[in-house]
Amino acid sequence: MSQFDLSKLPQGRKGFMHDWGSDQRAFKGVPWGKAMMWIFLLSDTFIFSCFLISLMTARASTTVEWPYPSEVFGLTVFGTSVPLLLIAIMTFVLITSSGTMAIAVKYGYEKNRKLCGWFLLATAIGGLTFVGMQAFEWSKLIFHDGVRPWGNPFGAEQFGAFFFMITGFHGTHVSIGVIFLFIFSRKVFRGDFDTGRRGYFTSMKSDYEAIEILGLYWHFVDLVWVFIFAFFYLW
Amino acid sequence: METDKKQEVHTHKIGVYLWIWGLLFVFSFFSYMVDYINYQGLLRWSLIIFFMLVKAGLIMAIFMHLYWERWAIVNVLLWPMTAIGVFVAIMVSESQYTFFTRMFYFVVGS
Amino acid sequence: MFVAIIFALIIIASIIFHFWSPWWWTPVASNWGNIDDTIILTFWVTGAVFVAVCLFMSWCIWKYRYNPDRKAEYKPEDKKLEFRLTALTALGVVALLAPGLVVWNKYVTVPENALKIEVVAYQWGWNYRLPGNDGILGTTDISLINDENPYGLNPEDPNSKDDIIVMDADLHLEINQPVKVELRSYDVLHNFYVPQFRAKMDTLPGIITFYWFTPTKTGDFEILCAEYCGTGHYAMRGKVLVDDEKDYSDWLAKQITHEKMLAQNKENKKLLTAEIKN
Amino acid sequence: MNMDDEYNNKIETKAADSSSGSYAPPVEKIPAKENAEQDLYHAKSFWTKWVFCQDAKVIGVQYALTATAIGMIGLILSWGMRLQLGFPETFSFLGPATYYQSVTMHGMIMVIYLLTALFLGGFGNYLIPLMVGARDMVFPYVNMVSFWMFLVAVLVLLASFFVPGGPTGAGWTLYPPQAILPGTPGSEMGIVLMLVSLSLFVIGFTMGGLNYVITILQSRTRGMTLMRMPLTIWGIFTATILALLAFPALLVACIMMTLDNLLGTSFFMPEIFTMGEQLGTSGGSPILFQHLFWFFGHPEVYIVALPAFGIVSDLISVHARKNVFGYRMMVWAIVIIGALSFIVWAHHMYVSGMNPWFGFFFATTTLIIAVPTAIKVYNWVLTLWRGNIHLTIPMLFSLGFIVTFVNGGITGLFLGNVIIDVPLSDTYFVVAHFHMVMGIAPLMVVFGAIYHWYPLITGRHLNQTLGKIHFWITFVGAYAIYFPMHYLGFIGVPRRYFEMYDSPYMTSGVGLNQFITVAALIVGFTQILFLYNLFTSWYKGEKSERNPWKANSLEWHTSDFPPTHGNFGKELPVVYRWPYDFSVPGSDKEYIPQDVPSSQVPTAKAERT
Repeated sequence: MSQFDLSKLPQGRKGFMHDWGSDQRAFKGVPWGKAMMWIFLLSDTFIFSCFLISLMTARASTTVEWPYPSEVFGLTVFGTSVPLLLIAIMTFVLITSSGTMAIAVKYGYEKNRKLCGWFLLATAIGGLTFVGMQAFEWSKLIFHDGVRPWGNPFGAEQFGAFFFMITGFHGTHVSIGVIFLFIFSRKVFRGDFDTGRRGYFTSMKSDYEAIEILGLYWHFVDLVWVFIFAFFYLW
Repeated sequence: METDKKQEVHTHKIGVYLWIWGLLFVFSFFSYMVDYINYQGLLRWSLIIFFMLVKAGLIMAIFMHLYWERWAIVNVLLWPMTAIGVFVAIMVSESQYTFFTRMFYFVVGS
Repeated sequence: MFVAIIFALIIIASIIFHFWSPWWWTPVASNWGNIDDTIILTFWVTGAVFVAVCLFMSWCIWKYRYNPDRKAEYKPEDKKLEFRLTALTALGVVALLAPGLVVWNKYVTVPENALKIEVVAYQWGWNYRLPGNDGILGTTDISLINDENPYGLNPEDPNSKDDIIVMDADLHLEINQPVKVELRSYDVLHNFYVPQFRAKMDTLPGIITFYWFTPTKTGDFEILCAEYCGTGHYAMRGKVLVDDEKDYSDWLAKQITHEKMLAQNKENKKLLTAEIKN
Repeated sequence: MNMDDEYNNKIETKAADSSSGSYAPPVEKIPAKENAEQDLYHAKSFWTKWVFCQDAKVIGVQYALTATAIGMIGLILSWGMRLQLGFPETFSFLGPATYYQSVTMHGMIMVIYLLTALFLGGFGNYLIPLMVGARDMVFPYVNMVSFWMFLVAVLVLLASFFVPGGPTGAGWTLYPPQAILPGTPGSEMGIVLMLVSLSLFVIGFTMGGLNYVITILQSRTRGMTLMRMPLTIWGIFTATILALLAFPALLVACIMMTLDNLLGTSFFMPEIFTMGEQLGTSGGSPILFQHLFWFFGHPEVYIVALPAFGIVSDLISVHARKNVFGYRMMVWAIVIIGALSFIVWAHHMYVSGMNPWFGFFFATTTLIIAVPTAIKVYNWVLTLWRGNIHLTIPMLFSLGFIVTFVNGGITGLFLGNVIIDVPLSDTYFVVAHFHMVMGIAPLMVVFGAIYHWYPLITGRHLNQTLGKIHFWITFVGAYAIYFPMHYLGFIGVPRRYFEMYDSPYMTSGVGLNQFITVAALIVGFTQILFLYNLFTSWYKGEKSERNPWKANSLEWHTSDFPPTHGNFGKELPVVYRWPYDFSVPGSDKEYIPQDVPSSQVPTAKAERT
């Protein structure tokens, strides 16, 4: 029931004035759930920002040497030590899953049930791989290198604490995303979004816009990783 | 609701996503190379932050479709970052001050 | 009518309370009379606003009380009036802020000739350290604290040797001698606060904080901890005595340097272990 | 005056208007519908109707009752503190540990679990959908979960009273390292439960907060532009945005302190020597916690204050029968205050030992906030000016709010000005200031709002006589408590002292302290009278007619009174004007509700909104 055409509305700065001065919706053409996800992500951005700001503060104010991440996270392959190898692969995997997610969203809007479902599933598997590699990295750090939240052999105490806390919080986000990706891919294959089947908990009708909302979340997780990669691993 | 209209707004050729996907790899590779080649100092910082912002911008603009959204929502999402910016600036100054007093007054490196 | 009168009376009672109540700050005993002046200025400006707004409100309640025959005025806005009020408020704010910042600038700029002393706070009490003849305090570290070296002073720092230790005793200061207080804490947050000096600052573990003042009156003053520091917070008090020149140098002569204290403590320990062996 | 009937029949009138061709009204452009009819879950059983309910109105009442219940505990804790301060050594059950635990729990309960939950969870849920003309919140299910998270947070908080060591006694600011070191009461389990409870509160609040924001942004009815929203909604809206962006800092601080406590990390813990030995921590920064805490904590002040600002504007306007003076300025002031509140946080830390040069920046930003705030005060008073003031109970409370808020606001100018803060910080001046400005002033609004909207919620009025007694004792009593308390601060009495000090200049305050204690007990017990009124009037109160205050905003113009699930009848109302068309010149009607088209009031002067 769209009575108005978005492209006919003024654009840019004028559009901004128009939308905020209008009735009913400030975000024209943005469904409720998507607007809600955006605002949630804004709030979540503040959480991650506070984590990273705390990391920066601790790191800049400690008088003890901060461990050099490229060595700590290096892997030895065929006798040569490659810095940050695992992290590079993890980044690769996460970006790949972000790409498949973007395509899944595209097919979601085209109501292409099969392709949308397969790409969602691919994304979920990418996310799962990422979490698995993170688990490997954690266990290597804990059991092999002896890094603990309360101390580590390389230098400043906060190194381990911030590492586990920030990557843990990010990993939790990824894991939640993976769970939802699996659920949603099942829903897509079952055709919930075509039939508008009602949700088990919310008893609201399913709609393909849910795929885009999940997509926003997934891309955000990727976005956060970009910052963690820069501030924790490369700094 | 509104599905007919949304399709025209949000559906893009698959090539766009593949392009961005490729670019993200390239920039990730560059920032990885900064570490591999072992640049240090200001060059390292500015390169890392530059690549980080480019990647973040691409993800937000294309993957999250912010480029196609109206200004009404884009502004709402970006302006609050100034508060984060102020917070970062203050904490940079604060941690340098803490570091300075610690270096000055305490036995360091014992 | 009744309501308007009561509101007006509350305002008038506040004014009367302000001028007639016996509760007011203690006479200032440091150079920070400037702070009092800033407060007084703020009092007059904001007090005038408070009284004006509230009395105007009371008057409105009386004058425009409900009358079925009258219609309220319809006035969505009055740009001129609003602009004037904004400008006036902005002016008032500048008038309050500018002198405040000037005094703050003084507060954070320590004069060259200030005597640097250290105040060490712990749960729940105060210790002090004076720099000795060289005028420099030696560096410290928490990990160096032990029975012999209760301040955690760095024995390898030559500046620490002549530092004067004032432990479990009152602090003495010389009148008209600017003092820079460097604040250190062993455990949690505290705050070194003498109401008569007006100045205060938190002490934190892991960092040194400071402020400065010049005592301008001789006498005994009480030190209060002004940052909550646990169950004994309210009991964390100390005493600072401001002496004239002679009394101060007499007191100073009786104090012990860090080097001597270390030697003494070692001696005591030896005696103690000897006793235990016997 | 049977104007109510006139407006209640407006739907018929509208129909008649269009059919009779005798007079051609100006054609009103009604915008096209952008929102589809909302899909609502209608309750099928007692449980889904009253307990696990998805109706924002019921959720609002649930929030309000829970907040009130925990708030009563906060009130009782304050009695213990006041008894100790007024009459030390008389009550043996109060030791220093108990005292500090009371201080801490009182502070945290009142700020977070009472005021934040009541204004946003309570009033927000009840009023937002009604006032913007929506059927319900955009995601009723998430909204319901939000309340249950809040309830769990409250229960976890209550549980901390029963664990070994008792609840935390670290002060409501929970500053580490002291909060998690043995010198502080409740440093074993109490602090952990407090941090967990706060985290749950933040998660629960985020669920609700997203609903409030998106309902206001995306689910308004036709014709309801942002500049036609009642100021109540503006206040709650801005406060919710602040909360969504400020609570993350609290959550992060809570997580990090929990790890410091349970795992022995050193986020906030530098090298520490306590109880005769060195802890294993190193290199952390206690000031980092303070920055995080106040990055949340200062917006939190406005999270409580802005809804109060908004609601009081509406109360004054309705009961003075006059439009809010300078509505646009009021809106902008709310938005500017909200935005600025993110860059003033360190004014709570002037004497914390942070980089001393921050004083200049934060004093300046803080005092800039005084300008929009002052404008709001002027506009409230100018709304009264030339109004036609009904001295109803909501109006009385609003007047009480103005006095206490102006008083607390100007003492804020003292504390915001960095150098004046030096002698006054951590003294009773601060205690008096924040109780006046974010304790008493918002509570005045809460009470006024309850007397105002009680008829809408229950269909009955609260007892007026009890209400008047309640107002006068609460207002005069609270003023008598906190106004003199500033002077204790001038003397130099530090806050959070279990016993007042025995120096001669401080013992002069003993009589004052006893007076404050007696006044506090009287005011406290009066609230029981209010609760009695609240519960008995529910079934015994005088029946209210529709729209008893003759207000314009949409919540009074629902098809059922009190409104039922779905809020409005078959059609959502269409809004044609701002909610402040009182005493409009050119119209014989005393007030014109928002959903009355100008064709019905052709001669009325129209405010461009």
